[in-house]
Amino acid sequence: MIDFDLTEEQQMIRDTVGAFAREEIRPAARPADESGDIPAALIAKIAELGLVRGALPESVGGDGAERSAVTGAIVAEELAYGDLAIAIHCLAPRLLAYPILEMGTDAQRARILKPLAASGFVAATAALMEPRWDFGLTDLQTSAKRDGANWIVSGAKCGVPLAAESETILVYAKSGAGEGFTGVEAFIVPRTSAGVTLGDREKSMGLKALATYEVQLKDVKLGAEARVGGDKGINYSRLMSESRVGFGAMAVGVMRAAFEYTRDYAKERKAFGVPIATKQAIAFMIADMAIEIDAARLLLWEAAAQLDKGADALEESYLAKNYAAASALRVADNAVQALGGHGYIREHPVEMWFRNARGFSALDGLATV
Amino acid sequence: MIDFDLTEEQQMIRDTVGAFAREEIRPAARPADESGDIPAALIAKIAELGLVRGALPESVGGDGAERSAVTGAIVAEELAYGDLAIAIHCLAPRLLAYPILEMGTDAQRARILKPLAASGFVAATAALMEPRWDFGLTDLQTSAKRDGANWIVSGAKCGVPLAAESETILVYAKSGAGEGFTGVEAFIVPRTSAGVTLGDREKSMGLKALATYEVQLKDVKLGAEARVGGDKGINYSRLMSESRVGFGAMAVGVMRAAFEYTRDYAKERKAFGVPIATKQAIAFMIADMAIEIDAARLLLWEAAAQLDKGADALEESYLAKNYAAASALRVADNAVQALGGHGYIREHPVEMWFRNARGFSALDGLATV
Amino acid sequence: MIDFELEPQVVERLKMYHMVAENVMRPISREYDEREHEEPEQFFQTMWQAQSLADVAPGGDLKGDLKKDGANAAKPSGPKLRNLLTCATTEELCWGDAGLFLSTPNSGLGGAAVMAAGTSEQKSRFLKRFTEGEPKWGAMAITEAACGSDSAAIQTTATRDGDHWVINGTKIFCTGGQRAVEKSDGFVVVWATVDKSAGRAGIKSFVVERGAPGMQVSRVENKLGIRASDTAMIIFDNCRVPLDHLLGSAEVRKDGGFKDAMATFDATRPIVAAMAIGVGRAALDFIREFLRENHVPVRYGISPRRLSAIERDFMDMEVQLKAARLLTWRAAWMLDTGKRNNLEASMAKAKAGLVVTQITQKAVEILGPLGYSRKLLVEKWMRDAKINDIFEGTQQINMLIVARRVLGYGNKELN
Amino acid sequence: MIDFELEPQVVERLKMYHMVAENVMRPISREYDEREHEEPEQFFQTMWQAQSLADVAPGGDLKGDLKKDGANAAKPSGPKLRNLLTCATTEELCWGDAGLFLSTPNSGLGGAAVMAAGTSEQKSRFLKRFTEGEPKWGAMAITEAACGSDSAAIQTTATRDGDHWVINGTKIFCTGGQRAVEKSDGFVVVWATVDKSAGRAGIKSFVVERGAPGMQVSRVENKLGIRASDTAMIIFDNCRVPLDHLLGSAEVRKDGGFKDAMATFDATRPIVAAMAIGVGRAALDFIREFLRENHVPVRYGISPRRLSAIERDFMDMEVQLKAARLLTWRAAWMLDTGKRNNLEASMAKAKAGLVVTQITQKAVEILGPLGYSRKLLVEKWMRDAKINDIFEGTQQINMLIVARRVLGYGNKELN
Repeated sequence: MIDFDLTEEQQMIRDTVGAFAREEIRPAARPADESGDIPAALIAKIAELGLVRGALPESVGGDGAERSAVTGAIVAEELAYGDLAIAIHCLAPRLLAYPILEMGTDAQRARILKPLAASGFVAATAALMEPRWDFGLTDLQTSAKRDGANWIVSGAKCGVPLAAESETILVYAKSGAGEGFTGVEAFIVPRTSAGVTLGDREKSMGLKALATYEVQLKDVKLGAEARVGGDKGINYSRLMSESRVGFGAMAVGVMRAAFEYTRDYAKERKAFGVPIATKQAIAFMIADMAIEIDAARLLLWEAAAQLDKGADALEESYLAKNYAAASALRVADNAVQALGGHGYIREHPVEMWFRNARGFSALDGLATV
Repeated sequence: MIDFDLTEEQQMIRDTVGAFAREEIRPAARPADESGDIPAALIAKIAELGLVRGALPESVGGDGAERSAVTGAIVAEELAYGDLAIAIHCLAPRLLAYPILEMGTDAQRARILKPLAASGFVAATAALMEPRWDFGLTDLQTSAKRDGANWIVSGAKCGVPLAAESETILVYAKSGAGEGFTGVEAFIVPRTSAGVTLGDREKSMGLKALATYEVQLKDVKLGAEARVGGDKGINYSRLMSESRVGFGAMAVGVMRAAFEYTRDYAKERKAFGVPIATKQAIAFMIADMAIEIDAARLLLWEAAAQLDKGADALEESYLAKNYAAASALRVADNAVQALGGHGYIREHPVEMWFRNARGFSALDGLATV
Repeated sequence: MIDFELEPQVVERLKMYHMVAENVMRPISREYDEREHEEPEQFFQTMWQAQSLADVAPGGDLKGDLKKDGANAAKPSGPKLRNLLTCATTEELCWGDAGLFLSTPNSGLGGAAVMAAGTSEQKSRFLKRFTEGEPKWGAMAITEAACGSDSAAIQTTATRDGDHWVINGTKIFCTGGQRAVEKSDGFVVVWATVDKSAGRAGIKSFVVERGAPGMQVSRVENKLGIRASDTAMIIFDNCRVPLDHLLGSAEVRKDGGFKDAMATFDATRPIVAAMAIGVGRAALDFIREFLRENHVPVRYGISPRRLSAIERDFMDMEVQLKAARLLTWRAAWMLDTGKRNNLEASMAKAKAGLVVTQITQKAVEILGPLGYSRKLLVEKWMRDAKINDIFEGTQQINMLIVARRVLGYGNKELN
Repeated sequence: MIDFELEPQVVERLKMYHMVAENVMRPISREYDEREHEEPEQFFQTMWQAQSLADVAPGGDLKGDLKKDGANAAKPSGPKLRNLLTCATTEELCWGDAGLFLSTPNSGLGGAAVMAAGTSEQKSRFLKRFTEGEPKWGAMAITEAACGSDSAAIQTTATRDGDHWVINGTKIFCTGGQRAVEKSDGFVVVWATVDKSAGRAGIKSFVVERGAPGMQVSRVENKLGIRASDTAMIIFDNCRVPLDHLLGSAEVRKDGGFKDAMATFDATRPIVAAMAIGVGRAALDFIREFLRENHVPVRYGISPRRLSAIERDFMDMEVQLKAARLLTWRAAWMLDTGKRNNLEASMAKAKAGLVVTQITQKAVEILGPLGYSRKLLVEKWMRDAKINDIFEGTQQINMLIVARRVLGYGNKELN
């Protein structure tokens, strides 16, 4: 039955996280972007929202709340509405937790999820991207070879958030033949494993507050228990769809931030004696932002609803994420344009949203639902 | 030495042809589009301008004027500014004349150009396109095989203007191996040759006044004298560059027609008590048209100037023509949009320009300079 | 709970509409594009007899209201999703042929106006005819030569003379106008002002039936596309209609008249958006099949930097159409669930009108010389699509409405 | 006769500029993007000493004027193509680094204003300094907090007090302002009104030199890009300058003052467009080379329906840049040949600002994770490029000017 309304619970979550994003995260965004550091106190405060622990089973100390991709998309949008770097940082533990929650063995769930359910922020992450211009989810070059009962994982990863402070990194690697999304496994890799080397913290155009790293894996020896899902392995395609929906939803959050700021600025700012918002060139820009935000969100929610029904949603999530990425750049670019010279200086946040927005098409695997 | 000015002679030609296009061709455009016929009297009148005969040598009865791609681009733009279908029709004989003028043997020049230099309109044409969705100039499938001293040409052509009334059709065919623009020859084919079959007149979205045909060639036997340029053959790449510049220049003419009509309409037409041209949404559309017209024209003139210096101008003409084709569609589409409901009815010419403009990216080989 | 999937029963029902589109409309699609101004009688009869199909009129399932007939399209998902269902069925039929869809004999926009502004007595009096007898059409006459997008600037007047209203003025771009008042016992709903000094509030709508004295169809337009549909200019020269042909109340109130009239746009814009989407999907489906036959892969999930130009174009066409559909369904759903959808209706119309114009133009381009030929219907879809960016409020008008709503401006501040 | 090819001598000379861009600017490009607000002293000295390079100031070759020195850049193609040559050299240097280009010690926009509005006595008096001694900068102060694109709304006042003008007001976004009046013996040309009641006609420009009492640089902006260039806020609090620091005539005439001031835009907009093109070409050249190394073909002449997405993107980037350059050169050439270029200058600025923003954004996208990294300069070029769509008249302002000119409207009818 067609329904465009969120459940009451989802509305409550949206309002709570949204208010927190506006009041707590947004004010910290610029300082964090300039300094490259997110205040530990803020991270701890966000952790209290239980965004990671929430969906973990009570058996491991979680809240046992039902996990929903739609709800996940809402949370991702609201946090990114506050700040993208802080949103990715605080949700990073999900990159390890959710694949194991969904596809791990009981033993893996018990072993890995328990610490993540602890109170306070517990860093964890996953390594997916590889440092190539044409990197794609369907052509991983990091390899996993069987060595008796064990695995040998080798390759180079990049854009791994929080790698330096995470005990455990979930590493995606190609284990076998197969086209597209087949033949890929996820491995639970202790950061201190022999053969794992972290590069210096990466420097990017945007996301400056988010600590990401290159991770080199040289003949990393792992036991059978490291393979997520044991002999069953993982449904890589579905995990990537969840990733796209999460990251795409964050793009919507950034768009919304840029839209609201531009709308309010354009009503205040006067040129030739009238608010610039009364000029069609600016007004239509703002109308376009509003339309693109709703369009991207609906596309992502459609993919999320598919995931919640158990489908892979490969096509839906791919199209929706790419759409959101392109729209976010256009919206942020127009936000800078609408503010003119004021959009170009760091006194206003729009230039930061512009730099962050460009990341959505360049990056992958930084979020999930 | 950088110069953005036309020569005095070019300015004179532009003004003469432009005035003729405005006063004689434009009024005939709509009736011709509706009926599918161009009045013979008009064609004869245009022929008097000597646009074909002009560049032919005096030895064959031409005016022996210097041929210039820039001048050719100017003429193409001005005629198309009047009407695209009529412009292509009246310049079609160049499709046969110019390749032979430029690359033919003395014998071929004498034989073919003489009749074309006669007074009045003498139909002639060339067959380049082939009826495939992904047809490209670099992958002709019409073949030319040696048969002793003769040639056997076979294949299917489409979009051949005036084929039914032309004595001679210049047929492009792949004779040998070779990538890209190599291995292609042009053959002088009498329409009545055995194996040449014309299909019914083609029906297209636009260019309704232009008679084009599919032409089937089944083992058409041709003597050595039919091969343009004799043993030297042709410089196919250069001929195609000339073709792109000519067709691209026609796109500029269509853009200019749409721009001027929209500009004048928008200053007349009132909504909410003021001319719609005073609204930024419409005004910026019109400004964009003006910019795209100049941008496309300058790109085409650059390619034309390269041709006049003897270069192939492959890259320049390819980029310029594709740019002009895309711009023409956008400009014509916006013209319909700016006129609103009035743009959608055939009482105004913009819907015709919209249909014609879409042809620039779909079609090839209909013009030359 | 978020769910954008139609129920199985609805999907089943849509298949029926799709069959009609494919087997009844497509076979004559080219014919009535070429034979402009001719009447597809056979088609009219077929659609008229298929009652439940004729239900698909802008404004929704009128017979459902009139006959209190539970067995109507909207039933499966409850009558309250009628507008959404109308959008879905409209998309299917316009996938077949948008021009023929607009010429389908039913109460049309005229019916929508009666539904929006008429009393229940007027609804049954004026709409009953669409449930019986020969095919009939209902049309709406708003636009005038001097007012395109500016509906408030209407010059046509209605002055009371005893027990009649006397209407004077000329209306243009009246969709189905000739069929409504010359070729059938239908009617046209005419917008006219009863009090110029009152501005918008003075604008009322009047039902003018076939044969009303002083009404004359003075011309039918030749068009770029949707040629099977007639677009009429109608002259009202001291045209007299009974008093009770004024829809709703004759009283001139600030919040009355024009507001009702405008309210019909909130219902019709999603439907026009759905029309656009139907045309766009026709092109998209054709290209999808064409690429498959020509072994051009469409590889979802790979690096965007590894796509071919056509592959990326196709994906962009696909997602843009999806986006437009979701915006459209949302606007219709809001109406169905009693939410104000003025903003969302204009969002849907603006997006759908624009992207479908682009999708159909791209489809022609992808097919090269084949796309430009009238041998295929793709070029026709490009011509048909363009109207959706123009009528029921141009792209610019809808963007203006969206901008006003998100900026909190009235038409004084932003125009 | 149509000819868009530079002469061999000019091409040779441009190679020199290119060497400077490649060997002097590129090596420190990232460093002074990261070390915002720090001074590349070595670079200043190099550029200052290379007289002929320092010539590249918006407004053209000032020394050429002052020293009547025939041996200047413009010589080969005759001094009358000076603006065109300035565009060509500007493109080369901005290919190196737009931020460093803007921080090059020279008379800059301030010099351009003196050239446009000053008497010949003022030209030599104020500009001589740029031919001798330590590096100096000239800047222009127009924008105020309350007037962005709207130069006519200037609030800063200049009132005569005996043999001085007393200036009061605050200017923002003054490029090179700090270096001009705090870090060197340069000057800033300040726009102020001597008679508010006279509107535009009352606006005059004043040369304010380092150390003028009452002038203070109150802040230097942190920016998205062009970080090597300082963007200052300058407060004028009863700032006193001698009477002969008013450029041109003090008389308030309808056709005077503001017109002169605006006229400088006709000279500077093509140069800003050329800046944009330099940045865009940096990205284009990088991608061309990158694709070659990665064996991604760029096949000119094949069916557009056979292109890869990246191949088509690259070709589009290339042709858009070419189009912007031709429009820019034309605008400069018109100025050089004594033609009014107000329309063409805005066309060039609008086109170049927009396409270079898009080209650099696309370049980052093509490179994926590499493009987003600060290991490469591409992301910097995307940040630098954006300013070109904003300063010297935003995209919107320039489109407005183009629209007015082609529609024959003044700023009353179209605004």
